[in-house]
Amino acid sequence: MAYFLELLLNGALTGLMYSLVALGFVLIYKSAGVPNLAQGALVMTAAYVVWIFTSYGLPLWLAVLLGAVAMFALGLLVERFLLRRMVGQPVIMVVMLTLGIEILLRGLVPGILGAAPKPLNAGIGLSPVIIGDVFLNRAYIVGGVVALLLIGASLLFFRTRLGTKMRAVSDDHLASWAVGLSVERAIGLSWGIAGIAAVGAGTLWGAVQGVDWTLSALLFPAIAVVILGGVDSIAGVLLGGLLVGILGSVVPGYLDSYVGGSTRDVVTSLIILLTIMIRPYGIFGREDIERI
Amino acid sequence: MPGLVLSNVEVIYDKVFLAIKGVSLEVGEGEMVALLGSNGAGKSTTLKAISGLLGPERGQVTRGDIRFGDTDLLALGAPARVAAGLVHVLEGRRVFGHLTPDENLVAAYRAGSGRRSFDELREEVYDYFPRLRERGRSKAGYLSGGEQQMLAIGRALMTEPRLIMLDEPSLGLSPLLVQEIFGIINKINESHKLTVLLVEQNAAATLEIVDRAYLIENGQIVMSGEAATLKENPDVQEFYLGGGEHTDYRAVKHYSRRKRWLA
Amino acid sequence: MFYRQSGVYHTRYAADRALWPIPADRWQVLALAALALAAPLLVSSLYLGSYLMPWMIWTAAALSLSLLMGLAGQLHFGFAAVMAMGAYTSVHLVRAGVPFELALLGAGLFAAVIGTVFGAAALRVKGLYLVMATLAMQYLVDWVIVNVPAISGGAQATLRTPQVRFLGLPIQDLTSRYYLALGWTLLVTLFFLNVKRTSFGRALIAIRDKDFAAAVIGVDPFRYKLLAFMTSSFLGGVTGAVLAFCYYRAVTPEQFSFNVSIQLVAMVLVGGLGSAVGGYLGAGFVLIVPIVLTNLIATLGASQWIDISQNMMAHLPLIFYGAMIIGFLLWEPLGLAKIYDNTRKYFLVWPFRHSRS
Amino acid sequence: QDDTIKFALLQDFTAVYTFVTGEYNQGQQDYLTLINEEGGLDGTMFEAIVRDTGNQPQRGIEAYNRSREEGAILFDFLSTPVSRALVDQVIQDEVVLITALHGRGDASDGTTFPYVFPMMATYWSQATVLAQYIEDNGGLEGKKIAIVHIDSPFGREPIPVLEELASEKNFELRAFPYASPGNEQSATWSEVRRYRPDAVFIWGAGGGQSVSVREAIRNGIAPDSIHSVVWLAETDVANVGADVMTGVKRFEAVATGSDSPIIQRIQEKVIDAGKGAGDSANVGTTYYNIGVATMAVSVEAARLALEAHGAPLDGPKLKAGFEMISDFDADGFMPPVTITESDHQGGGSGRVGQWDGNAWVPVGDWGAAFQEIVRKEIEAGAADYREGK
Amino acid sequence: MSASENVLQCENVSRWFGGIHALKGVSVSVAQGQIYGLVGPNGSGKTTLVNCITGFYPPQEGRILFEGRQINGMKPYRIAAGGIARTFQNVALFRGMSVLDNILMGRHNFMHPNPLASLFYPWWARREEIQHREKVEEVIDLLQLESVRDEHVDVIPLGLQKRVELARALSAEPRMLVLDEPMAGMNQEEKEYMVRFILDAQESLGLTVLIIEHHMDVITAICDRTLVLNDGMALAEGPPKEAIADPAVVAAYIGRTGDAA
Ligand SMILES: Nc1ncnc2c1ncn2[C@@H]1O[C@H](COP(=O)(O)OP(=O)(O)OP(=O)(O)O)[C@@H](O)[C@H]1O
Ligand SMILES: Nc1ncnc2c1ncn2[C@@H]1O[C@H](COP(=O)(O)OP(=O)(O)OP(=O)(O)O)[C@@H](O)[C@H]1O
Ligand SMILES: CC(C)C[C@H](N)C(=O)O
Ligand SMILES: [Mg+2]
Ligand SMILES: [Mg+2]
Repeated sequence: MAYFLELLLNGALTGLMYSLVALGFVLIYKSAGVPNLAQGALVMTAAYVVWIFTSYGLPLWLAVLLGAVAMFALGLLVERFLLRRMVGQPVIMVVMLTLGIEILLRGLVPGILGAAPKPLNAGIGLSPVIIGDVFLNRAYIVGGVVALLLIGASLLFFRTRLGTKMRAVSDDHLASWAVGLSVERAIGLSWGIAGIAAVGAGTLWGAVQGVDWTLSALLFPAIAVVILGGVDSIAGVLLGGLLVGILGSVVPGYLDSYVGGSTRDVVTSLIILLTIMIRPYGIFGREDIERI
Repeated sequence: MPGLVLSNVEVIYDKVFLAIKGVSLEVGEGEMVALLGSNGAGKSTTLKAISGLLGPERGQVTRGDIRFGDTDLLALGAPARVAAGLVHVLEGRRVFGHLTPDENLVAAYRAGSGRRSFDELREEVYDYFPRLRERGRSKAGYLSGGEQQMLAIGRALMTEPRLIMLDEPSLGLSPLLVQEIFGIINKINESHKLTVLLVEQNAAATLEIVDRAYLIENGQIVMSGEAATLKENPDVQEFYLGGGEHTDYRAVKHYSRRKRWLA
Repeated sequence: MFYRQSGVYHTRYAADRALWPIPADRWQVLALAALALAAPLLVSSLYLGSYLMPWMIWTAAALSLSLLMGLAGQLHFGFAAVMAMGAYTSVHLVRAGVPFELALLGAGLFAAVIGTVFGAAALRVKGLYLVMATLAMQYLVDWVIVNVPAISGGAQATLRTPQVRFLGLPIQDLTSRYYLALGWTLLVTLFFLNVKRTSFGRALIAIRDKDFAAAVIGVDPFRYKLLAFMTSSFLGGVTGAVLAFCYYRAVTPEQFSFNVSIQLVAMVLVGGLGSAVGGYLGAGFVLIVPIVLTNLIATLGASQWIDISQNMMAHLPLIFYGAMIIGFLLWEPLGLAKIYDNTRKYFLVWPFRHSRS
Repeated sequence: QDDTIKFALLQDFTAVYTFVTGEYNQGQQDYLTLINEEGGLDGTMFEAIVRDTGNQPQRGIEAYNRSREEGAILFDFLSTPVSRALVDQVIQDEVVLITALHGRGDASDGTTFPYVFPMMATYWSQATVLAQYIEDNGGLEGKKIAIVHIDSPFGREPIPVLEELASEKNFELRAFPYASPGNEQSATWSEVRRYRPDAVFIWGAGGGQSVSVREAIRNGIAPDSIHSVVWLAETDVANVGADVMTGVKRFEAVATGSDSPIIQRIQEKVIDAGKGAGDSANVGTTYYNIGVATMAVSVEAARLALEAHGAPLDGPKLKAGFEMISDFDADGFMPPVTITESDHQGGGSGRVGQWDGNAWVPVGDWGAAFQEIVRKEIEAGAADYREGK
Repeated sequence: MSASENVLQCENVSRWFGGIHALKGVSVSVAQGQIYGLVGPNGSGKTTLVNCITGFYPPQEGRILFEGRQINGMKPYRIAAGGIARTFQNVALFRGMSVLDNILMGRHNFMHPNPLASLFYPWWARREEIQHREKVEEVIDLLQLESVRDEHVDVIPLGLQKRVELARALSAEPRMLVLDEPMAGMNQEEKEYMVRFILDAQESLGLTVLIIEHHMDVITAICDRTLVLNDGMALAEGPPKEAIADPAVVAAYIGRTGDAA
């Protein structure tokens, strides 16, 4: 029982850590209509940026703050130079563009800053939080709290007028232009915000595993989160993250020793597949309205 | 006093396809002007050139000049043109389907000094289109065609325009709604001195309410004049007005007819 | 100019539908085919084995995928897994004593079966969701391959390809392997071109463009989506087998990893969706340009022309690969085929500027 | 000029092995520079051809063919997949492939794989050396040992040897796989903790290793009962925290640090002369030194080959040179290596090192262990290979 | 009128979308050779009814018979194969194809598309292509589309696109043709052309036609009978002039009489 609880709780926390990565994806999708497969690379870049600042001796909070500013700027730049020209293109083109960005960042950032893993100390102690016989990962608890805060902030954001405008932009670029909404600014803003979310994810994951390009591989579990929760739903990020995390922890926790291999990726893949087959738009995702 | 002036505008799609060639037209302030023409004549293209929406379709204004008051529109991006006071209601309505009508209005509203408050504007729109008030909370994508058209116009009004361009507002609407929409357009034009540039296929109804009209064929203006004069033109009668209910469709001639456009 | 259309009239429907109605095009195709055939005499074994042959094979793969993505409009980010199926099947079949020709067929068939399973997702969803679904399936297939020693070949996860004969000829030295690859690629190309001009291809394009409108004239979208997956997977499977036997001469899971799927999509997009010429150009570009660049920069670095760290230099091809994808999408979303087409059109209508007005 | 001996170091600088390649390759290049600075082998110079393969077989093959054309006679891919993909090719082309600490362990069988040289302890030998350490410090009998590994062929590699050993020495062994790349292992370690092992082996590489160490410590496993495969180095220490990690042990194939004479020479003649191939801070790190050692052995082989067969060198001569190496330890830099025609592993020696809070210190002597079991594994693998599997 | 004379018979058809009750027990009978008009305010369920008939939104209640055979519950492509062709309210052409290929697509049911055929193009597929091409050229002739035969469909004007859609439907040799607002967005001249084509096709091919239109002049001019829907229910039925003169219809749909265009 304690074992189950431990798997459950740690899984839930891990899931929130994934939510942190997934949040950026949803923010961009919900407000720009762009499926951003470069979110993993953004997380990696953010982690490198924070690392650079700390390596100059800045305290972590300042490094994170500066990192947020830098990543926001990067998001704006991505829009200015790349996405601006993709308005009105079919989804495959946009998906591929973001993959191109992902590949580019994965080359550029480690190319300039060094490919060997860098340590990033977030000052979170190693000793677990112990409740009964359940050991909880302290770093993940911090991650979970940050994730909840960011998700809450995003929920509020989309209730504001600005948020409504950004949702309008994701719905129809041309119509947005026609009523004077700056599609460019909305997309830039959404990438900027996603960049800030990436700083959260990058710092916490970087503290856990070190900073190198493998951070960009976090995209895969993040995608499972997003598909499960619904690509445009902030609440979905939360629920999807919890489910992906819990299933990805509980199932391997019981199965792995029988299978003799790690089943976590299988679980993740199956979550993606089953969701798509059973409920294509995820738990909270919106359906496409197609009128014949 | 000139409101919108197009001189010699040429638009090329996809770098190769010349859609309009040397279009010149003028819409005076407070005037209501129609742009008539058959399918593919270049009406929508002209409007998009004015509102700056050619980009996503790989179109480009390659020649000519578009001015709105003292502003050179070609130098501005689409949102800036809206800020300058002109707004384009797109063909095919294009409401934000996943947003409620209310949110559609929010999306188009821009706060700023010297601007009216959101609530005030929204009330005005709902007074024009009481039907929208009732449907204010369901997703716009599921509204009926007429309601979507109303929403599209209402949304455009939220930008407090001085010039509104409407692209085929009656497309696919029931006769009753067509009357209603035309009535409202007329009302808006009169009560706010709002300049209107109207693209329509429904020439009969259009010529009833506009002051002047341009005829565009094959990307070129072929005729223009006061609505009353145009109505009398035999070609316009034959090709645009028809006999209304009096046309005997079963007897329509089989051979291709030629347009002469004798003015 | 080169493209004289005057004097070329089509008096029969058949001629109107010919593959290369314009003589200049016909000559170009023939000349290129002759060059490809003579290649073993013309280029060194380095270029034949490391560039020309893989280019051919990847072209076949890109065309197989282009059939699905370009014609039928079904996005597929797990095509490498399908090719892996073909490669593994062929190796296991040959090891079990099945003649190579049949093993190739078997590879295609088995890949087609698996590919159709991938296609099941396409019956539910399109666009982004299909991307995700196929991606997830790629992971599943990878996992199965790695975790089932009977497939992957035990702890080392490497299966060497046995020596084989094709139609009695031993497929051993570079030249024979090259010709086999070339032959297969030409066959795929011909097939691709023919699909585009027959009712099957039209039905695929129809479901791509408007699936409900296709249904209303009697096209069963389910059936054709599945057929599209099946056909392209069949081709992909055989291509995987050809890749294994002619190029790698061993199969390992890494040869068909997720990156390879992305690379294939990049080839199709950079080349131009649904274009045969695009298949060749895209495969060549994505495959060869990063390599050429690496070598170029290595030379420059070695001769002290540029001062660049080892680390940065190593990352340059990746940077360039990403930049290339971005560049094409931004400046010519229709890919190299469109650039080729525009050039050709330019000569077609020369000396006029616009094709219509 | 034509006599220049070309070594092709075609490695993965950008993908899976970035954690090691940079330092490793730097060590290799610096060592070759050192030899050249010292006048080469009686005037014969070395040249390193360095290229990135991104760990893709495709690019590996191209780089291989190109370097072959440029005249390289020795290849090092530092990539298991690429090396595996090219084993047949190098045997056919008769050029030397070194696969130190990666690639297929059964390539130690020199009769089956005449041109492939693992030349350092394979993962099998590493596992036995670590087991021997436990045997010497408290005994294996009755112990519970957990092997926590990345779920890939590399991670699974030591399991058969350890199982064999478990039945021979009467200890309990259980394997705990985690999904690659291993940045998230909490579920696995929850299970490990409940197993209450006396010792854990962690078998991974890169970021996954630091996660393993952290998770182990977090789950109350004493640092000094953690035993790692050779891939645990300074970056992981920095990542986990130097004091937290105090006590963790690992297998060492080569001495770490800058004290060895060979590193001193490099420091003096290469680094101080500004001819180093990279950041001088890397000199003396674990992976840098491993890189140096691979080249030290290779250059020694070249020296022997030149002595016996004369210039210009080619593949077969170099191979013969390798097989003449006997008790070579690069001035104590590494365990004595003896390569014979049948044993390309060179003895399978190593030692156990421990992090003391500041540095890696050896806690045992160079030596090999349980080679009969390793040998059996090599035989079996090689036999499979000969059958064409 | 007995059921057997009726080509199409809808009985009490109902359809919901989530909470929206789009069709509430609508019954229609269309006799052989008739042109039957379907009118009503926006959102009254006209398109939904047509979608029920052609299988896109199978009705949740009621029956639909075509030539005496029950077709509700069948997939759209089977219904199409059974002899009903249609056009769409928003033009639904295959944008990646030429006009000719679009119309050729209409021949789909008579061809044998098959990947193998493509492999053996010279012998197998080519003959078939040519056979059907002749049929298609007839339709092109009938609808005067020669001039745009080789154009890409998305560069030709909307009016012509609607004509191409009609041609595609006709080349499927249907026995019943369903048209959803074929004249939306057309001016007088184009409307007249379109009417002419519809009448020509109906006469020369002996079709039964179901047409949705908001242009009352067209409806009164060419329809034999008309059904007025309102809010998912039949409001009036009968010969067009009478049906739309019904005061309830005027109030809900027509508005000021005489102004309808
Ligand atoms: N994106 C585009 N790419 C290429 N050609 C285009 C594009 N959009 C329009 N055209 C062509 O430009 C010409 C003018 O089109 P436009 O849409 O302005 O006509 P319109 O008068 O609005 O017709 P309609 O009544 O159909 O709305 C047409 O021939 C059309 O085919
Ligand atoms: N796919 C759908 N999902 C939800 N509601 C739908 C859907 N299709 C139609 N409806 C609803 O069903 C009702 C009838 O719509 P329908 O399209 O049949 O109207 P119509 O009579 O064709 O109108 P119009 O003249 O505007 O084309 C409308 O309220 C519409 O919102
Ligand atoms: C070069 C090494 C890092 C290789 C790795 N240990 C593996 O065999 O997979
Ligand atoms: Mg238009
Ligand atoms: Mg309708």
